[in-house]
Amino acid sequence: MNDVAVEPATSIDVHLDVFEGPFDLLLGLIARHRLDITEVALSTVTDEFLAHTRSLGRTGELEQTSSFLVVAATLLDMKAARLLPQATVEDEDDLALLEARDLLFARLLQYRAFKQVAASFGVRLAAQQHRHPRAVSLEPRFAALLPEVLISLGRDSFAELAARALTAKPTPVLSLAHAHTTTVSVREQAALLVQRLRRTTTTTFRALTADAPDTLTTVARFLALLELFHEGAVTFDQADPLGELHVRWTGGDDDVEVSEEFDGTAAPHLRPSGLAAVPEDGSDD
Amino acid sequence: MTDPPAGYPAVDPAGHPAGYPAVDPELELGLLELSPALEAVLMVADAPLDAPTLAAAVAHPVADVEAALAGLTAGYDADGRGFELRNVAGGWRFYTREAYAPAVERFVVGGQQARLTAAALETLAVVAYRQPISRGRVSAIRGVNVDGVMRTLVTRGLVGEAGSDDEGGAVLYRTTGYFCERMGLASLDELPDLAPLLPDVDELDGDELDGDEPPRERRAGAPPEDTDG
Amino acid sequence: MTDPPAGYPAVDPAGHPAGYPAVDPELELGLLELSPALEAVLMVADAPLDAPTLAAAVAHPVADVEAALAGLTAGYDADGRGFELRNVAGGWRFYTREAYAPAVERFVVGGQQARLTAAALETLAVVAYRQPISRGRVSAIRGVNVDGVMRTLVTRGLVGEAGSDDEGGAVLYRTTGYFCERMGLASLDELPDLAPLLPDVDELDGDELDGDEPPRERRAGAPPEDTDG
Repeated sequence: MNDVAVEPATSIDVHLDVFEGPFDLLLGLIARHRLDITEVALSTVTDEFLAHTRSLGRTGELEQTSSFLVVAATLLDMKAARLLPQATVEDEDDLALLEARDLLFARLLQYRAFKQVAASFGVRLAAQQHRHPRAVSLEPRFAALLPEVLISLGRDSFAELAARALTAKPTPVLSLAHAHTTTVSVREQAALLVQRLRRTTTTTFRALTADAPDTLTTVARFLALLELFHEGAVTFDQADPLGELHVRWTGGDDDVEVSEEFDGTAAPHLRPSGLAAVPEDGSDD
Repeated sequence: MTDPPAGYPAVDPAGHPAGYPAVDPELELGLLELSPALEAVLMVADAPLDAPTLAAAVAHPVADVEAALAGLTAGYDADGRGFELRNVAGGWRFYTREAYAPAVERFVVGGQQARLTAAALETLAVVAYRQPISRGRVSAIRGVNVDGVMRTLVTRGLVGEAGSDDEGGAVLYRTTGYFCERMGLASLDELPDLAPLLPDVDELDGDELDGDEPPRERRAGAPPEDTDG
Repeated sequence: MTDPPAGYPAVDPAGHPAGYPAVDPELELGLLELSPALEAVLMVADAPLDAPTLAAAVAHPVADVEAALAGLTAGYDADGRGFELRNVAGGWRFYTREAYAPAVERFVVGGQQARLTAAALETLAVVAYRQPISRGRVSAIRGVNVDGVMRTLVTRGLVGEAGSDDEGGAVLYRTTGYFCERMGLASLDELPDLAPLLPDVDELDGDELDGDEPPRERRAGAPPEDTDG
């Protein structure tokens, strides 16, 4: 049982190695820039956030990356939206983007609130620890009067209790049940998109993701597309305000190298997080 | 038995004459003096005792017992005793006073609890304010898997299982009485209000906030809820 | 710190001015008030403590401690508290006052004490399957301090001492015949085998199982030899 000190009440200075998930990291980055939680703040730290998500891959903790990807996708979404012609909200996708943005803000604020009360819990627990409850053995004259002990457990339950106590990490039976270890590589998805875009030149995001077998693949393609945009290999366009997002290939015939930004080198695949290997923050045990 | 013994405060929240509940002198025959009887019982207890339990032991009405407990508590405070009587987790128990912790801790060695990590504290805070709650929902709020941390909290006795979700059958968690004890709370009602820390979120559907069904996030494919099946 | 807090008797058997031992005001700086500090230490003490032990805890001279103890004893008596401070065989300890024994007895036999708490049951289960075992190891396995719970189990006669550790000399505990009786077991052999209930041993990181155990026993994941035969 390691004894990691309780963080101080204002604990938002960032040690990137010990962040507690994507919200924690985002809050930390925003605090480091001394910003309030605003859209500007989010865009300011988007690159740093992505850089960190990338480094997660490098350190072989890619299992953790998927929870970061959810946040990364929204951040990139927001960034991409700012690159597009401004218009009023009509389209379903844009509504979804606004919704995702608001949700991200709300969850950040919620997380921050819990982080604050958690710090106050820590302070309180530490203070309370110096008030010691009386717990002494009964004076012998009273001990003799104690009624017979009632052990309400049968022997099997008793054994189970012992097993639980002796097992620090019970195997997560339920999560193993649907553990099919699919992995999705952003790089591979990018290669696939390049192939298709070269063939059709113009298409839509909807079409490009229509055959995605799962949501993780959709995310990977989305990220791949943004990478390609970054490389100048595609442009985005909307025929009418907030219409379908059109993707146009501008990359020519040269090879387009999609960086390993999201895949990392140590563990080049994204894994859905519903599996057994969900990030553990078990710094506790 | 008309005068209370010296040393008991002449304070009585219930408005009785002198720190002791008003009992008809006739009826009082055979009854134990309430305040010292309570002191005696509390002295042998190794857990917080609630007023009804104490009332049964001292054979006085619960309301009188409650008044006497308040009187004792105030008296120990006023006298600056090295111990105090505290109402924690729904019951009363003797504790050492914090100011004398240096002496107590020189004497009690090895009694220190390992401190909780930031991860454990955050998880505990979420459970405390959103109970009963599944691990998946705590994960969604914290953005990380909480299985290991939840297990630690259960092992430490701060959190316990509280049945399962109606829909998915996920195990629900709640804080325990021991949590209140450790926090020095009489009940969960004493937790500070979370609302002032949560500006502007009321526009959002609470369910979405808890990460249960955020459509966008679903699409993104990563909420860890399904871990607990 | 010239006036004693209210509630302390202005009686001082040692002849000091006002219930407190005479301490040079210069030296007193940074010292804890003696009487309440003693009350605090005595409140958590399970066994009678002699004056030198108390003096070490409160960091005051032994003579002053003795005077203060006498003062406290006299004060509790004069106030008619439900508890008293008794000097038994050279040591001091809080006891309930005889006059209130009926209330304490009603509490003790009142049924509250018949059932074991969840913490006590779990500790008992660990002792039953890993005996003989030290308190430290039970603590490491459960992740919490088990001193109080182990004391309860010993008081209840379910667990007893069984010699001491070869290395550190820590006291070892085992279950008693009374435990078997209460569990309805003819002998410990009748405890169900733990092996099928434990996950595959290879998957377990021993360090997480219980901090300080030797690897051999940790890996075994089964009751110790003397239990199964």
